[in-house]
Amino acid sequence: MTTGFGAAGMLTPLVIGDVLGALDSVGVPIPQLLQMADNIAFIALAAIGLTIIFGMMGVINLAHGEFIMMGAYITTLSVNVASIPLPVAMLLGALGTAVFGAIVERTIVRRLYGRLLDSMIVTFGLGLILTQGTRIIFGNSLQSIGTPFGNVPGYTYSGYRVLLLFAAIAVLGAVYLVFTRTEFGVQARATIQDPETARAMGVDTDRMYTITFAIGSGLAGLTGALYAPSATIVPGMGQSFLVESFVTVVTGGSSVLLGTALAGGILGTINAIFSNLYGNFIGQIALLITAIIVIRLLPDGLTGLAATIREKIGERQ
Amino acid sequence: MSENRISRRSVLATGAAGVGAALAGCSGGGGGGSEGDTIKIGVLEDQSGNFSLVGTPKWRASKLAIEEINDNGGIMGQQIELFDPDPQSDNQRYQQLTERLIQQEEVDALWAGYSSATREAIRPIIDREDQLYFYTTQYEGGVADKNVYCMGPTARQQLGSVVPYMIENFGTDIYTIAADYNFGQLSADWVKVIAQENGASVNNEEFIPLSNQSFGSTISNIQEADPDFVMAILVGNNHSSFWNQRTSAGLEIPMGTSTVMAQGYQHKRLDAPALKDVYGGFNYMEEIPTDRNEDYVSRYYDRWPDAGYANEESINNYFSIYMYKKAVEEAGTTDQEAVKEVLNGGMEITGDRSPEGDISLQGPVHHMTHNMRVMKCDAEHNITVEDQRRIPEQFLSETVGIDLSGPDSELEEQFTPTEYYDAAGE
Amino acid sequence: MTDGRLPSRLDGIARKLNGPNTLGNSKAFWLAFAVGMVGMIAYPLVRGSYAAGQTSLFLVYGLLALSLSLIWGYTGILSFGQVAFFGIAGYTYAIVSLNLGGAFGQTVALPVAVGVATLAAFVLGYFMFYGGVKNVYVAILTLVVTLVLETFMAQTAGSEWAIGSVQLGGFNGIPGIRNFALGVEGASFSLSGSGFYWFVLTLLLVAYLGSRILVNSRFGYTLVAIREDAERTTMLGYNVKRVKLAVFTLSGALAGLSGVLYATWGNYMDPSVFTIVFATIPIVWVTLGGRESLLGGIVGTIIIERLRLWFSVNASEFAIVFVGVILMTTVLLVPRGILPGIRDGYVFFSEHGIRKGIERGRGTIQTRIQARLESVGVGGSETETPPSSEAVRE
Amino acid sequence: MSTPQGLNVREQPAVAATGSSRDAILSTNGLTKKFGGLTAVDSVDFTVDEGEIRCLIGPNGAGKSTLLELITGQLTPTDGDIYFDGNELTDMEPHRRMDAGISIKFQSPHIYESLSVEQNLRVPLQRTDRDIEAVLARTLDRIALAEKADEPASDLSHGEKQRLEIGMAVTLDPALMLLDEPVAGMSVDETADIAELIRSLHDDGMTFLVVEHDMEFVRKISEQVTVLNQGSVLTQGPIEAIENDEEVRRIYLGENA
Repeated sequence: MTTGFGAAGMLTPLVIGDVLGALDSVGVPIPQLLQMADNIAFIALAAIGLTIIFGMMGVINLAHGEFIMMGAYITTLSVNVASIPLPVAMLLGALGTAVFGAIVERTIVRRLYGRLLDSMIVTFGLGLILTQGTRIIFGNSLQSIGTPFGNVPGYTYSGYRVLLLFAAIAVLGAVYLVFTRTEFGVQARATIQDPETARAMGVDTDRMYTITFAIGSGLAGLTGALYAPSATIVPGMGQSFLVESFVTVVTGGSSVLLGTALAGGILGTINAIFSNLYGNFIGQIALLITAIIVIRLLPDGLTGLAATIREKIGERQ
Repeated sequence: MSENRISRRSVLATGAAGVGAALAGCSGGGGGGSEGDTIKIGVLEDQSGNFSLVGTPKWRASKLAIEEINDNGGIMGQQIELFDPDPQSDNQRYQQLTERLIQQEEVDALWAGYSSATREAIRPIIDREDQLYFYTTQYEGGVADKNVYCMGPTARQQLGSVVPYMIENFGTDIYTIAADYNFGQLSADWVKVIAQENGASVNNEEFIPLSNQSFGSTISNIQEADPDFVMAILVGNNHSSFWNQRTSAGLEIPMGTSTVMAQGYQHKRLDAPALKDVYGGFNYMEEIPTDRNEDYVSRYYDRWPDAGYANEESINNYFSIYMYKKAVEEAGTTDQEAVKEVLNGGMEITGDRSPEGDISLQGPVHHMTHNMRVMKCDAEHNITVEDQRRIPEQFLSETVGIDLSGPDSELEEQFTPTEYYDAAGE
Repeated sequence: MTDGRLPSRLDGIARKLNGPNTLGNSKAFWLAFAVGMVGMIAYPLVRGSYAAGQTSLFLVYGLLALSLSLIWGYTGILSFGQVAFFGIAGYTYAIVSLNLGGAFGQTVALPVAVGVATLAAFVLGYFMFYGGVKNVYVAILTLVVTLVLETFMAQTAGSEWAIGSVQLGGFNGIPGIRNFALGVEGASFSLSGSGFYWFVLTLLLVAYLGSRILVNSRFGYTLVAIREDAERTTMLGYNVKRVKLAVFTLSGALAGLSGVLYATWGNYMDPSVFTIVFATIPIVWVTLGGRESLLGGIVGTIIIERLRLWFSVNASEFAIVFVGVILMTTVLLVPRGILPGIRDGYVFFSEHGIRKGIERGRGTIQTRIQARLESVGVGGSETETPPSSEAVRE
Repeated sequence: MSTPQGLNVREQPAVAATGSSRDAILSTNGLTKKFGGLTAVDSVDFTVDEGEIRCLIGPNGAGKSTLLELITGQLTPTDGDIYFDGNELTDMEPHRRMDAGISIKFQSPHIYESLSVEQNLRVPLQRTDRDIEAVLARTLDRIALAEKADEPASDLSHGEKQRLEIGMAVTLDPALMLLDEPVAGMSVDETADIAELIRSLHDDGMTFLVVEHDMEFVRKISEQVTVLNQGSVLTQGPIEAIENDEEVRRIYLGENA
């Protein structure tokens, strides 16, 4: 499955290779840089779907990991069974999960707005059903699809993993545009801020919730789709995204986009640095400890810190 | 095709067992207990949860063996009654179910658990009840327990086959990456011990948390160190990501393993050439090209057409159930102490009962002498046997010097190499 | 429950046990409770030592659920960290008792282990509540702390990770913990099977009645006030942070006690007690049983654990699916939990009489179904509005 | 501004001149609060005299609620100090300020919905050493909820909830009572009830600081008014003077001067 992305896709690693070569010649530690990019992408992508659903709707979706798994499964099955080209299969993965998310919102989550903790339990139950249901239907694992692109020329680093950083940036950018520049985005935010008024102004608030939940789910599915070529496709695969995504949500704070981007950047960097220096275990502990410290020092998360910094700058002017 | 036949047969067998039980119940009156009308076997293998990928084949092979035995008249004319609840890869559940199978179902023999953690979780219960227990996973080694029979090869046996082969063929500079838990750490110790015995050295060692699934830094570290070969003792679903990542990163150093392919059949699940040039030290893979094995594999897939693989551990369940049958027949009773007595005297497992080839039980240490093979995976994910030797359990029998059939008959311990080798635990 | 015939001291105790903060205060409740207790006490005699041994695990879990009811149901602080204190106490008990050895060692280990868990809860609670961490962030912070413990304990396999003569054992945990014993050398008694069951049952009963007295006391009102409106309560002069810390610490101690009993039950302690699944399960027990009822959590625990065991024996691979379905349907259909549901039903029928009650119930169900049907239709329906994250975090 | 003298004995209401420090029970000194780039309260010097009912008015966003939250300690000031009854409050924790004699009724009803009316009142009372049953009976009577004492608070009407919350706040017998828009969303009758309640408490010697929009209501209860605009004190004085102040009319009442 290396041809699915076409010529442009094939060129990307080459371009990256050139850029890295230039950086290397001025003394930038390339392997560490690549590792950092990889970690940041992983954390941001793991969290984005969860952040939207939590930040916009106040629902903690404990089935988030299973939504990611669903995206990966749809993608992998599309490639393996229906021989659909990988990029299309990935889109299918995201769309399929979004549709599933919309159904879940309509039938289940809808009844639990304002009952944050109940929604956690119901989605936990849903997660159990999805994991085990997948196991019963598709068995203990799927044949994985190969990772496209090969390595970054000159470095032992998967070109595809590097590409994921660009995917993460693209996803964050798209989310930003959708929620700030489209009519849907404006209506959705109005609904979230003041549902009564929004309804009075003719916004179909029910629809807004459904679509927002579907977008969050779809992005979780997209994350699964993007990682499908480089991960092991098993029913429990979502679990490995869960910790990072939760940590990111609380570290990031209330602002969906800024929070995810900041938290992903900081946590990914810290994780990469400590992993490189002291091994993966310390890297993971450092990630969790950072999250604890951030929550302790900044109860409003990094978003709160950003506001404070703006305040400071404001004072100086 | 043959699935029908088998299932009809198994239905008949179950029916026969039921009728037999009912008749015996009439004539025997009360009775119960271990000298009942059927022989009760408990099999706790994970059909869901983290270990289901490797646990399900074990459950299937156990069921296959039991159905075959029942179809051929059972053990001493008694049918085997199977108790096989799903412990869901959950150690608390294992503890509950172990108690239940021992105390409520009063099983005559118990097979249970994939991970060492599970074994350690239920071992206190096993020892409290003096329950005959078979542990069939390949494992770190060193368990010397009067009630526990370890059917899988130990790390020393697995690594003892593959590490010397790798040193001979590729060189003496070794880089070990291992899962960061008991099994991985002890296996890494064994790599060091065996390397030293063969004039090589482990110059880099890296432990990977089980939750880790991103191997970027590991791969660049390996590339930087540029060893002659890597020993990759990776475990679990997350670690399976290593192979794709290694391939797409273009890391082409030969790798040895004792954990990949034979258990989680990564060479079947991952797209070729992810496992190219991986050499494993195993007692079994379903690709072993012997008539005996091919016959077994066809029986296995006839019974379980949806099965993904017949893994290394599953074969250990299969032969050990037959071994138990033989021991009961020799003892003439299912009385657990009498069966243990027979097993402690050692036993040869031959013919169809042991698809990996003839093997033998080392009675005094409750471990097996296995046919250890070095199996190579090529770029198309074809498996070939590169080397084959019978390797006995040596750590308990030679280094520590245990005799569970004699002076150490009350032992309930696990020994580790750190106490016996300077090279370990450095 | 003001029965004039009771001796005055008993009456005083009864008054302390009863109050608007607990669900069952009627004579009927206490009668049912007494009958239930007699049944529980007699259980090992009827079903034998093995069944008692299995059930005692549920009772041990019941203590854990009780600790969560106090902190979550009554004070409104959702903690995933109860299993952390549970695990810390279990590990501490293993380390201390195995190092000291003997019955005396075990006797000493019990208070030490509970003490360490209590201290851990105090430190974490101080860190959070005096640091302004609130609401859902408390939930996630406690979860993260629990996961840190899992990650840490899982990698302690090496021989360098030993405290005294006890290896921490990493992923494989610490085996060989003895059955519970109290006393000193030569004058001790060890508890297993039925004995252990009665011991745990007694502890659970004492903890339950103690918690009842607590929540019906002035302190209990303060807890409920904090749950309902922490800001209002602060502005009535209460030191909310301190009260939260006190309850969190107390519930940590209860969870710790549960952890010690757990370690002696399975003779084993491993990092799986710190996993996300085990951290979520107590929340499930308490939700299903009824979080605003102390007994609810305990009853929920016993029901769910029995079901889980039953399913894994009888439904093999479908077990987990069934558990998921039960969780979802209970939360959707009996949102307040089983015990409050029963209470509501009891009150409803005793107010309206059986026949009339059934008729009314049918009416309610019909209108609900109608509403459901409408809500499935396009638009027009009113749903509850989700609070924005601002509202969630106050 | 000088530091106020300690005045522990509450006297009969005395209509004091604005800015007089002798009778001030509460005063702020250069009090400032910024949110991000926005300055909500801008160096406010402001006093409430012992025994008065002072109303705080101003357009939306003038900083009235922020000022109250600074006084209760829900917010920490960016700059400036607050003095109450002779003590500096600025760094005191919120619950200690309540012990010191401040009490507040929030804008939207903050009551304990799942408790009964009586239990709601017991929550503040149980930590005082007052004669609980007597105070309880008197308060229930005063807020006209004696008949509903055993009903769950969630069943009360909006106006009743507002009265209940005032009742809860006054059981502590505060020296200074803060009310944040106590009649928002109330009917005419309910508004009259609240005005009556405030006046009767005032007759017992309680000092009030009331944030209010409803000028009708302000006229009913107040003697002294402070006008806040864009975070600063615009002007203050007796109600009649304020109502005739042209700048106030222009800014606050939206009339063209």
